[in-house]
Amino acid sequence: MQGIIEKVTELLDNGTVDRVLAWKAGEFSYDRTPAVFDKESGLYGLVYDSFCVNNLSKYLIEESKKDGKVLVLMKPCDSYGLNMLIKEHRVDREKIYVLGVPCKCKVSVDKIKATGLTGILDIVEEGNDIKVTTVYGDTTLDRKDVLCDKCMVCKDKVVVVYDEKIESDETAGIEKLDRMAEVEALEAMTPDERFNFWRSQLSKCIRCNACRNVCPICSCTKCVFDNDNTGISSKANVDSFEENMFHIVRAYHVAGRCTDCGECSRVCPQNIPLHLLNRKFIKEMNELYGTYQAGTDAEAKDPLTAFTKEDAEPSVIYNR
Amino acid sequence: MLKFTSDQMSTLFSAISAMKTLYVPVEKGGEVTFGVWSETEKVRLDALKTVKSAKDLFFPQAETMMGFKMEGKNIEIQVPEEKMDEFVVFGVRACDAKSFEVLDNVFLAEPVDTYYALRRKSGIVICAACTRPEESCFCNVFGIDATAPAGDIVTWTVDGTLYWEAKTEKGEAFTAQLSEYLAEATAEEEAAVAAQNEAVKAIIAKLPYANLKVDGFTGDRMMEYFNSPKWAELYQACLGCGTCTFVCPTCQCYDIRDYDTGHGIQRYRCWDSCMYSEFTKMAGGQPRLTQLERFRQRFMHKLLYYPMNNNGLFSCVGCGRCVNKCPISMNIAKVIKALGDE
Amino acid sequence: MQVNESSKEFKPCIVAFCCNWCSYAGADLAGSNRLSYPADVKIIRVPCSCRVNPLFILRAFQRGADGVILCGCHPGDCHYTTGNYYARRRMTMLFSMLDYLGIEKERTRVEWVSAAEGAKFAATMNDFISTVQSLGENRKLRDLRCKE
Amino acid sequence: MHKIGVFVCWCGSNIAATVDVKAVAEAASKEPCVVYATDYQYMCSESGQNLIIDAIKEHNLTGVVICSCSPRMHETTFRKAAQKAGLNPYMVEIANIREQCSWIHKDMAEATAKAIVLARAAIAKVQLNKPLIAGESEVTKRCLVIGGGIAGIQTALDVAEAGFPVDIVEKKPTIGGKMAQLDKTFPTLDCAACILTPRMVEAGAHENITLHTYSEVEEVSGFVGNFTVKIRKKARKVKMDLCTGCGLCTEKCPMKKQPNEFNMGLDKRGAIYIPFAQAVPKVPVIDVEACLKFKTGKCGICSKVCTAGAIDYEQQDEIIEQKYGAIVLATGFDQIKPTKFGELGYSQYPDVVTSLEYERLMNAAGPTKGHLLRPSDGKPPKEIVFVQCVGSRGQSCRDKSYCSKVCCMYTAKHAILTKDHYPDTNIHVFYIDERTPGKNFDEFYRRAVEQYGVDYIKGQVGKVYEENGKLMVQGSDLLANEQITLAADMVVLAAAIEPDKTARSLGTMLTASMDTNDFFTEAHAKLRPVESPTAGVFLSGMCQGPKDIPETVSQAGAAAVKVIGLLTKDKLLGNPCVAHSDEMLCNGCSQCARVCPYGAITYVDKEFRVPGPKRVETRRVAVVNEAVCQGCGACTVTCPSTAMDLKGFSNRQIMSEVDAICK
Repeated sequence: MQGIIEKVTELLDNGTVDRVLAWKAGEFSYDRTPAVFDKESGLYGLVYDSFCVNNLSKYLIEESKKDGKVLVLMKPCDSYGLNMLIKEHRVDREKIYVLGVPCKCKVSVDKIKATGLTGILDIVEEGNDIKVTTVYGDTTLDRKDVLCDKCMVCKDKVVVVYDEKIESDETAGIEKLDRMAEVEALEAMTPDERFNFWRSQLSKCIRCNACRNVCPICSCTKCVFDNDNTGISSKANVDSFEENMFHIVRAYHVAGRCTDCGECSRVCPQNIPLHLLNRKFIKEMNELYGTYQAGTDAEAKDPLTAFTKEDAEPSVIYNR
Repeated sequence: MLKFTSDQMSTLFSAISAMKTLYVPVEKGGEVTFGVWSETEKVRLDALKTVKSAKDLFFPQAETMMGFKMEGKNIEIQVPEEKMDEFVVFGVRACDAKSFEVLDNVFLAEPVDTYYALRRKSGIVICAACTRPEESCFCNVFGIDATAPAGDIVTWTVDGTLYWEAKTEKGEAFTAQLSEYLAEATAEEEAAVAAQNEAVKAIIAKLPYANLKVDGFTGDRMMEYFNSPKWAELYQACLGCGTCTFVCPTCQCYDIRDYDTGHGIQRYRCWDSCMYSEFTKMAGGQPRLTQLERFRQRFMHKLLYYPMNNNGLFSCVGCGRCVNKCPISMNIAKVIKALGDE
Repeated sequence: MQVNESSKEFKPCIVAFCCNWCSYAGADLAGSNRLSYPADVKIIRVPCSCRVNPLFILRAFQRGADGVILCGCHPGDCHYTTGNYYARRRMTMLFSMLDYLGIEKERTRVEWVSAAEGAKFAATMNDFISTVQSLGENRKLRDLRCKE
Repeated sequence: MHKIGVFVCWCGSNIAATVDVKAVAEAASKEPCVVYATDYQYMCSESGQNLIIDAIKEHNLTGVVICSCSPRMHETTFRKAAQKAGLNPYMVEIANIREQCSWIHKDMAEATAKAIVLARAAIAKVQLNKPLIAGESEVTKRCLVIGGGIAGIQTALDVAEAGFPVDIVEKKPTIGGKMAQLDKTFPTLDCAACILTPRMVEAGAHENITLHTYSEVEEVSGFVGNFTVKIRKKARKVKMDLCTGCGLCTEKCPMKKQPNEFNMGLDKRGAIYIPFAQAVPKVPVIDVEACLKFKTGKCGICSKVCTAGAIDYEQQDEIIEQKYGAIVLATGFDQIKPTKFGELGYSQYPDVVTSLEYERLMNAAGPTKGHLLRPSDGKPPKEIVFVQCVGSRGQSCRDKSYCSKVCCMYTAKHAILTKDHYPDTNIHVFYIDERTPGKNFDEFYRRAVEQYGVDYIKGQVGKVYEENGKLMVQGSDLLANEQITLAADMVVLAAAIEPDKTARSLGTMLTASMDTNDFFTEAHAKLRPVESPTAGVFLSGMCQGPKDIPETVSQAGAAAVKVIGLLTKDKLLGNPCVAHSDEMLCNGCSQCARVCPYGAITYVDKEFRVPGPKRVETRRVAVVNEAVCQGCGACTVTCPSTAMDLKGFSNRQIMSEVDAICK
């Protein structure tokens, strides 16, 4: 954290950058809001800790349209999203200074609350201990038990696009889970079980669009669901079909482009496991068209804009 | 004050649902929502807040207003019936109960929104006093007593016993129908309820937002707030999603849309969000073109425009849902603090 | 799969997207050769299989289709050289997702039918119809508002 | 509000016997926007067409639906009729109630019901049709041929003979290509130079042909009929117009230590050199990497000896820009250097050579003046082992998966020529399969075996190593089912051929698609074998796939015919059913361009008004070149925002058909 502040200060002071896109501490010890700092505002409130979970890459679409250069703190998993934005010409790379920051996995306040804790007044992190003070008493939790779900299946700890990076050897000390295990569990179900599972999940959708708006890949100038000329626009799920439709189409539109950053599931107010839709596509494409990780670089053709003559036939699905 | 004589809530629920449709907080797909009670539903009275508020039952996220049946070149207009069976919603918290007042001011004022009015008339609200408030709660800021909700009937749970008090005529009448399950509480029991209420209030006083100040939001300062430079900073990270709006018990904006069914048109209304770029889009475009304006609108409405039109009643009940759910952790409490600092 | 007795009367609604150059011509050839298949199939002509947006397929199910089939030139024979290669991946992914959501995967199909394969076209349609018939009505992926 | 007319054809009894045409017309007349519906015996007949024309005029129809046979039969007929009546031809839709209804169904009620649904779908679609006008573009009557080998030369000559100007761009200092390096050609054994050089001279002298040798294509823009190409003419340091080609400078050059590319590095050339005696143009070029003048500033002998004053050390690269209507790719091939096949000892032993090197060793103008002398000690080899399929038809990463096609035949040629000149030489050939389909090919191969006694061994070589001054070739004899080791004086590897390295960058510039091996793909494998999918780009020779000289020449001629066919047109009429991008919705993400087989999509930065303090922002948006787009629609599905749509088959049009069918 101190190293980051020093580096950011240096780059602001020597004029390399004009603004800094980072996280700002909030009212509680766990709420972190993406924010832009500059020389005038100073770095007051800038924080980088276990609760800085938001993927900042999408903000660069607007930030890089502004005059001057913006420094962005870039976590490893978010850097994939930035690469996709570069690949799809959605950001102006020249106006961005990427400072890679290390990540030892983020802590989920929802998981802390899920242990039954409420009325949280303070959370202090000491090594592997998460010390929580609440109006109802104090508790210490093991950090490993309250990590964000997406961090439990972390792709890796490498910032894939950066101008400079700050390194750290610290790790969460966890054994990574199999990223596809949840998808496989669903695949193992009968179609009716799967149908019921997804109905129970997707019927919760309130069409708040948080998943879409937070997604660094869903960056359309105008979404098909907002565009009345597409014939499929809608603002609410009036029929259960629309719940399916919205999420199928969203997953399909980001298929081959989704970096699996997990923000969609994190922001869902109804905790719908939306990442399982995206991951299904990732798994299927990896298996049928070769392993591919969107955002690893800013050039590679994604699986849906490429083909080989020997590709599997669609019957691979309906004959399964 | 009455008390429920059994310790089995299902006894009460099955009694109510034998008479009317009963909505209680139930867990569906891992989240708690107001759903129709049945023996098989997982009831979650312990949940402090449902994701969507009880507003959904009176002002549903989507409802059909009318239809046009088309056959060849003929069009036939179909108007829905203005009839509804009575229903009961159990477990409404003080904040949500207060939100009905906010909504009533909008929908029951002339011209009356008949769809809403019908549901309000048909619904019996049974509140549940809070026992375990959390850090995002700040209903007290708006003068709401979490232990004394404003419903047709109010209930308190102390040591596993449910205490019951009818607050309106509708509540009295419904209580009478359940008399066989209810008995008069003793003075000691009433004292225990009062003691728990005091304890809960003491907890609320310790919560981080307990001391938010809203007195400064008065109509005479409207332009000052409108022009505040703070908005630019506050809105910065806003994603423009509708989470805050859709979990909010007092948000009441809707859009009216037509759906072509292939056999005609279904005209329905659905919640809309002032945070959306397409909000109130007209032939000439949107009135608020930037996210800053849209963001400002939401809070100006809750803290100034609405109170100015409704005798100072704020259009926020401090339920804290937006505090919990905003993807970027921006919320009305932060706005109040930031603007109040001036 | 067991064929339900009542399904014999069930008249499914089937949409077939056919590319202009091969499969639509194949369907015409089936007609010229008087090779019959049930009237439940209605063909929509598209320039190429790669023109078929998954949105169209979802739309068909929404509106009450019981089965959707996409026919295009054989891989390697696309009039536009590469269109069906893209279509192949796109449809594989769409079908995979529908299956993942628990929707009967047999309701969707892709077949490559050349302009010379009138018989194959008719046989394909007959086979697909009987598959859909045995599945019965599409209930999982339709919009009830569109039901008359 | 549309006014739609519906015309139901009986097609005699073809439709009317199974479909109740009156009922179809009656049902159609009740559909929204339909103001006129009728039926008629033969809509395609003159009186049927007149019926349509009159109805359009009388009822002011804005859209027409014909329920008839397949649109593949009479769509054009009905469009023309509509046009006669003053209606845009693209405001016509056909409901196919013959091939796809009356002919396949027997039950009248069922067929009629289906015909009504098909009519409804067409009525729904036509309401969303927009008048379309086919765009026109001019054709620049000039052709560019990239590559000056036999393929390029042949195409250029054929096009030039038809009266169109042609430019040949060749990266080497002379035209001639690989064929110029060959000794004799199979199966006739006529001398390559004897048949090639006259064509080179002809190309050099043709009034319609301009040669740009020692030049490369730098940039291509535009589209069919209207390409603009920038060509870099590299500095030869010799003035073309002054040089007489006397060659004195090349003789006097003191830096004669440079590997001679033309002879596969088997001998040396000077820093100023003419690749070979019959080069066209016969003008030397200075290799600045090797030249003493450029390295040290001293020397300048060539300049001193040149009486014509043609040497110009100051000469710089020149970029010329030219417009073309058609571009022919004739970039040819290279033979791989089999260095990855360590077991065959190519990098290790000088007497292990490639077949192209062997070709030079046999050639009278080669490093050994046509005497077969092995590179290591200049002695004539007595035992020669030929190894076929080196790097061809393999599965591993060092192999090409394809058959290089010419190796079987040229190996037989090498064997015959060697035996002809040196009958006492023993020749062994390791082969996987002998592939000799072609006129007189198998006879030729059999001559090698039967007449010349060449020892053909079915099997592969596992190892080549040196022992007692001999190259020991260890291989398997599959027919005898044994491992054998032969002692050889020379080993000749029939190394795989691959497309020229410059092909890939050209492919990118031209958006001409390539296969995984970097061969250019043809627009249709059977029906359009000499055209690239990118309109206006044609393929000639090896750049499309392995082939021998006669095949190359025929393809070159075919490409020329296609070019001539294009250049004789004054204007190109486009297909109006093309993609179109709505710039207000476009994200500029480039996904659409990635799937476009024609390179029809480009991007421009455009300023848009936006709310907020900046008022304008620059966004990258897609632009479809309507002259290039063929209307497949691949881009429309890739576009997540539906900014990209296809005219005539728009998203809304197709969805309206879906809706009508699923009603």
